[in-house]
Amino acid sequence: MDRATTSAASTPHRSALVKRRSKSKSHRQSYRSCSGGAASRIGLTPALTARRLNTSRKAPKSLNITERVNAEHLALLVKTKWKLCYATPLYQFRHTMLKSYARQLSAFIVAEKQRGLAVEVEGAQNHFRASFSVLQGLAEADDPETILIQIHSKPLFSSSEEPQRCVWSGWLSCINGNLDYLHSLPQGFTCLPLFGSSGTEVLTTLVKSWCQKTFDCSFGPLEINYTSLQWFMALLTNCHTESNIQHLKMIWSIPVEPPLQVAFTVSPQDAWELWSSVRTATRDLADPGGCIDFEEVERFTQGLKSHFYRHFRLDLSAGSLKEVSTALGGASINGRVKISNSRYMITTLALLTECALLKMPI
Amino acid sequence: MERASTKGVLGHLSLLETQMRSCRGKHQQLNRTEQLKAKVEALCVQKEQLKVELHTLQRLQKVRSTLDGNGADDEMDDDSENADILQLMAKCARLKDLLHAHHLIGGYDVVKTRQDKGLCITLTTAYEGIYLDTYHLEMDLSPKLRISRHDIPPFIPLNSLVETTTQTALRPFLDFLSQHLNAFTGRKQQLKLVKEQHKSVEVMESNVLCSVLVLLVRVPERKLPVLCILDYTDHSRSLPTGVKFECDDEPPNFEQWKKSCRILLERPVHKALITMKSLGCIV
Amino acid sequence: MNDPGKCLLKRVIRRIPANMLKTTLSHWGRVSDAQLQSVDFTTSKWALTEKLLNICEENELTVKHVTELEMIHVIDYPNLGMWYAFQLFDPDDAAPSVDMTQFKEQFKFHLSKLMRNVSVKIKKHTDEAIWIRVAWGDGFSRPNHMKPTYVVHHLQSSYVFVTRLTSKLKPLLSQALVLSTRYQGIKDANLSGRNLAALRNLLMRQYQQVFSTKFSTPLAEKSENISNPQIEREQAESATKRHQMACEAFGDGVLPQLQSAVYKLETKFRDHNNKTMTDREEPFKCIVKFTSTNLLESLRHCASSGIASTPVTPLLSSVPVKGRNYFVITDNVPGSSSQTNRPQK
Amino acid sequence: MSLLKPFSKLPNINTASILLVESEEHLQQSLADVLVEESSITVNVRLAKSLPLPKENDKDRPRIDLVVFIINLSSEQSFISAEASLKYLDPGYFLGKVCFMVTSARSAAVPTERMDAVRKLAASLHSPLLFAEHQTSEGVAAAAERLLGILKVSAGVVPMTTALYLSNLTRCTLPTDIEQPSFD
Repeated sequence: MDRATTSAASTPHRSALVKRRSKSKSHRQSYRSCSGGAASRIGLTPALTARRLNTSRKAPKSLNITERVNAEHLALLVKTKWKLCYATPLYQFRHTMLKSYARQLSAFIVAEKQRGLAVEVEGAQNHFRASFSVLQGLAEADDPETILIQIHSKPLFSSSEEPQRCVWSGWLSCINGNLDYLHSLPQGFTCLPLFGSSGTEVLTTLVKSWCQKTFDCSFGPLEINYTSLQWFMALLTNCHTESNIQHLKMIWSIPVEPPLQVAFTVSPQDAWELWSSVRTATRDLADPGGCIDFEEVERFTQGLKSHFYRHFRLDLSAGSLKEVSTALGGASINGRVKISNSRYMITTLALLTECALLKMPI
Repeated sequence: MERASTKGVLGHLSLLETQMRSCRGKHQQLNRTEQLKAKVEALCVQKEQLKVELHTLQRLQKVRSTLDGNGADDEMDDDSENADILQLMAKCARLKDLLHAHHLIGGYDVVKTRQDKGLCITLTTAYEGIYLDTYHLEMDLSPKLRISRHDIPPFIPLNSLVETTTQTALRPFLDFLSQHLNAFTGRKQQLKLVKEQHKSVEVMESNVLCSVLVLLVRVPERKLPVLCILDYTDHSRSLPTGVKFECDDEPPNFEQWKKSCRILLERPVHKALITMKSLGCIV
Repeated sequence: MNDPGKCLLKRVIRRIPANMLKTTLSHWGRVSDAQLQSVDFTTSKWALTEKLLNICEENELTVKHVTELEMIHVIDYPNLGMWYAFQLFDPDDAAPSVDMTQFKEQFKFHLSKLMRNVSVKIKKHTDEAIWIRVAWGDGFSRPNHMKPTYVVHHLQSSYVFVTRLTSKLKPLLSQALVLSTRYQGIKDANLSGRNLAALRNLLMRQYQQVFSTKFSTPLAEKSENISNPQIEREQAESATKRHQMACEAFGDGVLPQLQSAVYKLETKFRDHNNKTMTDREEPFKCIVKFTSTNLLESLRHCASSGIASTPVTPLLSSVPVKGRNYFVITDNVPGSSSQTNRPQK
Repeated sequence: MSLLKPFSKLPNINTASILLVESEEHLQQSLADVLVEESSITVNVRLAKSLPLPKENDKDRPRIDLVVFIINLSSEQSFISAEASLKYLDPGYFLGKVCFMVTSARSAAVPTERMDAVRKLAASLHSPLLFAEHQTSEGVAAAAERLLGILKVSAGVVPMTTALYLSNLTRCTLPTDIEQPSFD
């Protein structure tokens, strides 16, 4: 699928953007033909294979989104620990048909239950009701709105008037996703790459298989690798001036027999001072909103590792970073995330959206 | 090696590879003669080294004899420059023999460690000719003599021992410590032997330091139970310092108890019990 | 039997593994052999508990007897929570001659003086260890047998191991222990873990330490034995040296099972390519916690595999040497050795 | 500085020797056990944690025909120590007698930047980059098979081809757009 042909058909009002891109594309084609490298023979479409995590990004501004996002949704987002997956673009997804999706999902779950699939959640639950709603106020410029899916149910023998409890919640979102990629999607596809879920594994797989059937998309686990974890550390420490991170905790695992785990917790003020000491002199520290680039993040981690090495003569880079956490939130390598302060919700979700987009098949 | 799980081209390819590898695995016989030639060469080199060593040892023996018998050492002046090396080697050999002697009489061994910055002392303990536990003590020489690591149980008061003996005098400290450890091992061994050899005597109480021992013995008349309490207040000896007997009603004949006390004070407890049984003090 | 006795018995029966129940009950001795035969040990725990409750009613057993049963079980399965080590220091001259009966009377006397209704049970185990079970009752209520404190002490050794002691009751227990063992004081030995035997072996040095002796027995060579002449390890010599130093620092063979070590670091930040931080006055405060199923073996493997450089830094090697797994490291002591070092090296 | 030279010694007949450099010292042992079972030529395997190699066994070390750097991507130190060892190799080795083997490349926890760094290093040295799966015996056998192929060529027992020629075919190349700034 040569990308050049389809992008021309994108919506007209972005024509200015299209002209700029086509010029750079021709340049790339010429360069590729002369190098005749093995790459072209193996048919790698160069533009997308080279996608890497941004090497520099805006510092998180503390956006007070409490009035943009409805309080109850925000409370749910803040207090829960989410398990992340990536989702490929959804086909024929309409923000307007949420009601019917809710009905379809509820029917699907009940049908699966009839087929004897073990669906009990803390005791037998008979009656499931799924609900779809739009999570307003998170999306940036061109992002599609975030969708919140919740499943409510009532225990089997409970009396009728007892309220239904929410046993599972999940969301599909895209927070300032990469414009090139969003625009390169053909018609009818909505890109909500980041899928967070919290609840029993059975219900998660049910929701996923329903989405796969209905929107012809596929899901996969989203791990957060070492570079993203380092970004998390730097971004969260950078917020200390505005809201106290109380501690910066890193969990490393060292590959020895029996496996050794090192929990390295730094006091907030010291972590922040180390972070501001590694910021390159050109940045004026007064404006925390300035741009952060990855060298500074690496110097920050290197500083922490050398402090550790000075005491224990043990090089942490022989092991791997498993988890990073502060009072404002944390992330772990197996894709579990907790954002405990709404002010940095946007930045965190933006970073995670970027990680998810990296997983998009070409 | 059939594996159903691999589908597709790659799985098939690696299947073919493993079959091809297993069929050509015959072992090739290493060339026998080459091996033997190498062995012969190694042996010659070793013979050479042994000859040189023998020669130096003989010279050393001669120097040792002159050094010990401080006989006339005129015949040594012909090759004077390695005379002093041989002197040094002789002194060193003598010191080594001394250390070996210490090891033999159950004293202790001293070994240099950590590029001569540390000393490791091995204290062997024995009782009645049987070697029992060995304890180790690693000491740092640089800045000042300090115990850096040891495996001596905490109820042996190592620190008070260090303070009582002066810092510099290592030997008295080691003698004192070796005495303490040997006494402790002796008491522990005696307790073990009592439990093994004297089924009729019941050990009511003892402690980790084996400094208190309470035995329940039976007097021949009417199998009267008597509590025998041995105190080892002097922890550097394996014989009790005090013996007490407790009995519900009054002891039948006072004379016999005094004799038993004396026996228990002078002889190790498992031997003392044997004599007391033979004298009929206890059953 | 009153209610506390019943629910204590239920809990103890539930905890004792089914295959061990028969032996533990016979070891308890409060239930006659005939009654033991009449119990069918293959039924469910619930049925067993009911049957044993009736037997105890028959034998008019009180809650005191049930505590004996719990004690027998706890001595066999001591690892039911975190054990903390304390150290008695400055023995007075009568300390070496304290014997079991003296200690028992003194401890009960002093503890009941400090707190009115408290139930104490003291038992001597075969390995010379004294086990004390204390059920605390506050001012008015009867002792609560469901939350007992267990204390293990070897007479004449200066170490005491305690589990399930609330900080409120700690001063009372410490006071009673100090007075009954005739020491001047007691303090936290900065050693804690889930495995009682491991703490005891570490402090009593009953594990295989490695010293360079004259007739040094060859250390258990690492797993791979290069039988094949065609494979040659270039740096074999430095590998064995690393292995030797690792074993000298942490010990050889199976090591006492510590689960964690915690270091509170309050030292200045020093890094040659970060001048601003190095010139900073205040210390760089952080807490490092190592956790593993067997911490000492993990650290030994770090050193022998070269992940941790050898010779091993005193911070890590002082876990086995000083028998501690909690350190506060500051700069004022040269070589950043621990600030709260104990008098006994 | 003791440089390891590719042609400093005479090769012995029908033997090839390979040096496996791995800081974790984990995969190299299982690879060695498989390599020595090769029957068509006698294979000497030398194992090392890093370079330089100790001088004392210089004299009884056979001529090394192929140096393999094994890098475990899940640990940063593995790449750093391999890179640091390169300067102890005589430039003569970089004519097809060096190859890189990477393990746990598929684990998602590995940052893509580390993979790029290894690929750039291998491409800049014109040496092949092999991927190995070190946890299963089939993976190790397959990796050993690939190494054996390159070893035979660099030991000169394969007629009509030389190490340099083979390395031209198998050397690692960078996708052209890897240099471009990513995303916006």
